[in-house]
Amino acid sequence: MKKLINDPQNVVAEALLGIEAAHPDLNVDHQHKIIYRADAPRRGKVGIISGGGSGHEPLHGGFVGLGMLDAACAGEVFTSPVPDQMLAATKLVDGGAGVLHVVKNYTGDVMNFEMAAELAAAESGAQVVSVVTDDDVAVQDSTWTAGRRGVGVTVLLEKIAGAAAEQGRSLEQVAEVARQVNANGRSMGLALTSCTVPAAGKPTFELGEDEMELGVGIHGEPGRQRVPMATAREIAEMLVEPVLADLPFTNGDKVIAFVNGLGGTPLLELYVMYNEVNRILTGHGVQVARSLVGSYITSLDMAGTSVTLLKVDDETLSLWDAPVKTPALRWGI
Amino acid sequence: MKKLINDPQNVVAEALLGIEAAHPDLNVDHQHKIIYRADAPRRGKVGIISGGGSGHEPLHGGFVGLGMLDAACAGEVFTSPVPDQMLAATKLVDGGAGVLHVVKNYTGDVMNFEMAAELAAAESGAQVVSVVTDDDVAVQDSTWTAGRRGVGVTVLLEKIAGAAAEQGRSLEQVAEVARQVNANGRSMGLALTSCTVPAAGKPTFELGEDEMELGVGIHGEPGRQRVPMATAREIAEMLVEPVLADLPFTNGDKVIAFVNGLGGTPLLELYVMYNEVNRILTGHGVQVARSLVGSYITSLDMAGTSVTLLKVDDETLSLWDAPVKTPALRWGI
Amino acid sequence: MDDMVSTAGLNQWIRAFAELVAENKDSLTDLDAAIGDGDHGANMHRGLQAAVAALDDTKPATASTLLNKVGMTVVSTVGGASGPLFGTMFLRMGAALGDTAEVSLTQLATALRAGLGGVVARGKAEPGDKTMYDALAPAVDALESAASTGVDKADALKLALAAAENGRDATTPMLARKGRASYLGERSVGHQDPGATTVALLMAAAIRAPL
Amino acid sequence: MDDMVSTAGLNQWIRAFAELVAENKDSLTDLDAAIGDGDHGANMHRGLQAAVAALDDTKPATASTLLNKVGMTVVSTVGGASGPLFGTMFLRMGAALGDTAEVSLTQLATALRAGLGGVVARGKAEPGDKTMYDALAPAVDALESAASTGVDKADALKLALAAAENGRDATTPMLARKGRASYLGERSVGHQDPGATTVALLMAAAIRAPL
Ligand SMILES: Nc1ncnc2c1ncn2[C@@H]1O[C@H](COP(=O)(O)OP(=O)(O)O)[C@@H](O)[C@H]1O
Ligand SMILES: Nc1ncnc2c1ncn2[C@@H]1O[C@H](COP(=O)(O)OP(=O)(O)O)[C@@H](O)[C@H]1O
Ligand SMILES: [Mg+2]
Ligand SMILES: [Mg+2]
Ligand SMILES: [Mg+2]
Ligand SMILES: [Mg+2]
Repeated sequence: MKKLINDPQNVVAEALLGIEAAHPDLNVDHQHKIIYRADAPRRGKVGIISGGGSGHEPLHGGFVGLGMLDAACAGEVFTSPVPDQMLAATKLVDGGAGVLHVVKNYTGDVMNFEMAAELAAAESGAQVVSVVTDDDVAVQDSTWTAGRRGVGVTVLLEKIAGAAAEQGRSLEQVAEVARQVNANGRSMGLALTSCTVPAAGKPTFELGEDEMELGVGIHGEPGRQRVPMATAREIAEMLVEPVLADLPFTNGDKVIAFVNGLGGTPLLELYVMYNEVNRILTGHGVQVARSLVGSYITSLDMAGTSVTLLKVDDETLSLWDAPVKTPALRWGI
Repeated sequence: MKKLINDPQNVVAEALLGIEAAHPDLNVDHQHKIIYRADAPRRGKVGIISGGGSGHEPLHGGFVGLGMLDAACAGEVFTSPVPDQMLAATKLVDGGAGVLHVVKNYTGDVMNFEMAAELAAAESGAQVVSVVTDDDVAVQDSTWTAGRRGVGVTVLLEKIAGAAAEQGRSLEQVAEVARQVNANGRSMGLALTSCTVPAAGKPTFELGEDEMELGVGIHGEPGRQRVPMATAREIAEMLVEPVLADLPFTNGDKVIAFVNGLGGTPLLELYVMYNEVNRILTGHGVQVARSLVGSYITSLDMAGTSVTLLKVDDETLSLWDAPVKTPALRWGI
Repeated sequence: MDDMVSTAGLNQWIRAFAELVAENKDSLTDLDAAIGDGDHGANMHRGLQAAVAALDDTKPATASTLLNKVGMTVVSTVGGASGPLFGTMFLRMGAALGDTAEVSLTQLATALRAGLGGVVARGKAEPGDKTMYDALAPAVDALESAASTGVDKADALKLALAAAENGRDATTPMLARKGRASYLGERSVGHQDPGATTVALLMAAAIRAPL
Repeated sequence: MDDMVSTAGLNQWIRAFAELVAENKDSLTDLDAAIGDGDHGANMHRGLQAAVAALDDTKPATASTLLNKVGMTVVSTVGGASGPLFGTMFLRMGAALGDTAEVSLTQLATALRAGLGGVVARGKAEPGDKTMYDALAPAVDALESAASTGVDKADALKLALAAAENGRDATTPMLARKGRASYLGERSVGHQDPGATTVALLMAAAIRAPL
């Protein structure tokens, strides 16, 4: 394992020190491993927090700031944070208008956030609403499973709900915007290589020189199937077609198209992918209203990509376009 | 080789299609492989172009836009563009106030840009001034070599000179700002793994599981020495100390500190690095006025990092802080 | 009386559980690597080390304060799925017991039943979903019936352990329907559930303590 | 007259050069991989394929238009260090020759001398820097002295080739002071320079053509 780290046990704590030093607009609560807006709580504004296991940077800490998250809780690598963290974050950002919890659909995350919400209600009286993202079409959605995983849509949701909160909307309104984003978004990912968890010291899974894992999760969870190495064009088909079919997205739909890198994939390749994705969408009569190309929800050093499509209306687009000022997404300010 | 590409020969052309599709503010001249501002030429503004071999994305194409570059010429992977490209770009962005060429110090880049400048003078009468970046302290700077390589400072220079041009300064003034940035900046890089050039299909160099290449160039050029794998703290010392000693940077200096990822290194690790870099600088009494943490000048899929320090005064800082609107760097607008 | 469990005994139980998890940390992680994300051993170990440290610090004097402290600590240090699940289990056990210095076998069975209820409330597991439920539910059943039929403490705990181990083994052929393993669908079949394995260790700890 | 070189002959020379580079593409690249960035073979091949295509298209009728076309094409398609260097060499040769359909051996030597001057003007190489200069300069010297002493064309070209090959071989022990190889410092010693190797191919092509 070759990583720019000191001690595998301290990666998250040390990265938080780095984030704190690099971003004067952000504060860090090192005890609770929380990154939060230096100006929190914002009186009268709905607070938005998220969190999850670390290793997906810039998600979530890189999305803290004006127009997006108020705080992010960092768990150990690939391990959900504990309720104390979300409770502390909730208190930090509660400006009296309530707090939205953005939770990716993993059993651990859901339960820990749930306990935090219960504690918040009991302890601080903060009003909390949780919205769970579950956009990964690689997982069969049935009552017989833990349900779909929350992946790329989480990034888009945090931006769009963040803009709604910044406008002064109520907790229920912001939560409804968030639910709509999750309902209208779908994703699928593909790995060219495994990631290596620092504490494990070796790759999570083995993948031959001629194989790819289609439908991989952002923790290196197995996907739909292992397929032979293919071209960007073929990979784009494998990812976009199931995503389109699932919602379904149809001729005339407007979307935000998000081509994401999984951490070890350079931008050059993501643009080659984006060209293919865009071509396929155009072929289906799906209109790309906005795009996002880059590594925003990653899986440590995994090489690979995911494609997220979000069906949007003008209202959602104007929330997407609203100013945002975070380490990883910034415009309009 | 596992890459998200179609044909190794077409990577650059296809990535340009992706960039064009993803960024409505940018135009692409596919014949000349030029990315340029959709609103070019800007009457009365000094135009700034740069370019070089591809594989360093977002450099340079991701820095085209308001407040930074007017155009970027994309060569084949790791191969300098040809004079025709820089000539065409010069003509595209010449708004009557002259054009600055930002050239990284590699023999090929320098000569091709030089020919382009000669052709521009002859053909279009555009006034051209070239500024060469050569900030890599890993290379001995002597009259007996091609001189130091241009690396991380190039990113900072394009931003700062871009702001000066946006203010309406003259060509000579903008060039002087650029020269000052190069004179006050130093960098050094380190590779944990080799990169793989698509056309070559195999890693450029071999590095053992316990080895790192200290002082590596952004094309996988060999560095100062091959050293045993070390911690982030030790690596930060190996990079920062030679950089500090070279200018030299001294107690009381204000700097922009730039911790860069080489393409295959995740952000989590870069923040761990930044924490160490910041600690060392603080120990030397060097004050970090601004920071930049991310993968901005890369070497395809190479895992590793580079550290760039730029000594700044308030004037330079205000140019750094000025609005910029490009795919890879954006603030204030 | 012989069939009573003192607070000191409960304290020993948690310590023995922490020991057994420490001893089996790597094999728990291997089980989780096969059908999950390979952190179950590390997760439980982190939480139980913290729980033991908390007991050292606070020396709880009653059954309920002791189990509450353990539950709180597990919730606050484990994360993932097992943190809320095992944490809630201990918290509900504590709540069921009240402020007494010792509890009867029947009360202990009742407390474990409440703990099981907490696990279900939290995780919505049903029998056969291939989770910790599948080891815990039979153990609770066994302990309850032993207590109600007057079996003595040592034998009752052996019956509970045997039931937990049977339940644990029965998870192997199951198809996972909860937690991370459910993403694997058919491919989860043939692997023993890590959480159920930890439940068997909890029952083994009651004998090792001894309770 | 026998010692004159026709435009058709120059045309053949460039084609033979392109052939030789194509045949040696991989070994040129290997030489460059050892002390540079491993693209010299691909660079020159790309440029010379384009030059041949340009000659097919435009069928230049004079020595100067032909060499100009080759120079322009090399500059416009190669990139890197060798594009401007070889391109400028051909451009300066063209400029030196003027609008004639055939040139004497002396004129050819003068043109190559001008080409060498272009390489130096562009790249500032000095003797012993371990570059293409170290093969080209001795070849020009040899051709000039052969032409001035009245050696016939075929023998003069053989002398030029031998000088180029000696110059090429002499680059092996040199320490690079120009181009990418200079980053290697001491480690550049013991490797043959790729650009010098290409110059030897250019001279060999004059014989293969034949000029
Ligand atoms: N919904 C659930 N109900 C009951 N137990 C569950 C549930 N989901 C997961 N588990 C248990 O949790 C165990 C996994 O715990 P652990 O690996 O620590 O957490 P994570 O899955 O978050 O990494 C599984 O083996 C299973 O026994
Ligand atoms: N300054 C220079 N003057 C003369 N020749 C040079 C100079 N720099 C490099 N060369 C020649 O160019 C060759 C390398 O060309 P090439 O690999 O195509 O370009 P690059 O170095 O840009 O990849 C070297 O082998 C050397 O002969
Ligand atoms: Mg986990
Ligand atoms: Mg090159
Ligand atoms: Mg697990
Ligand atoms: Mg080369």
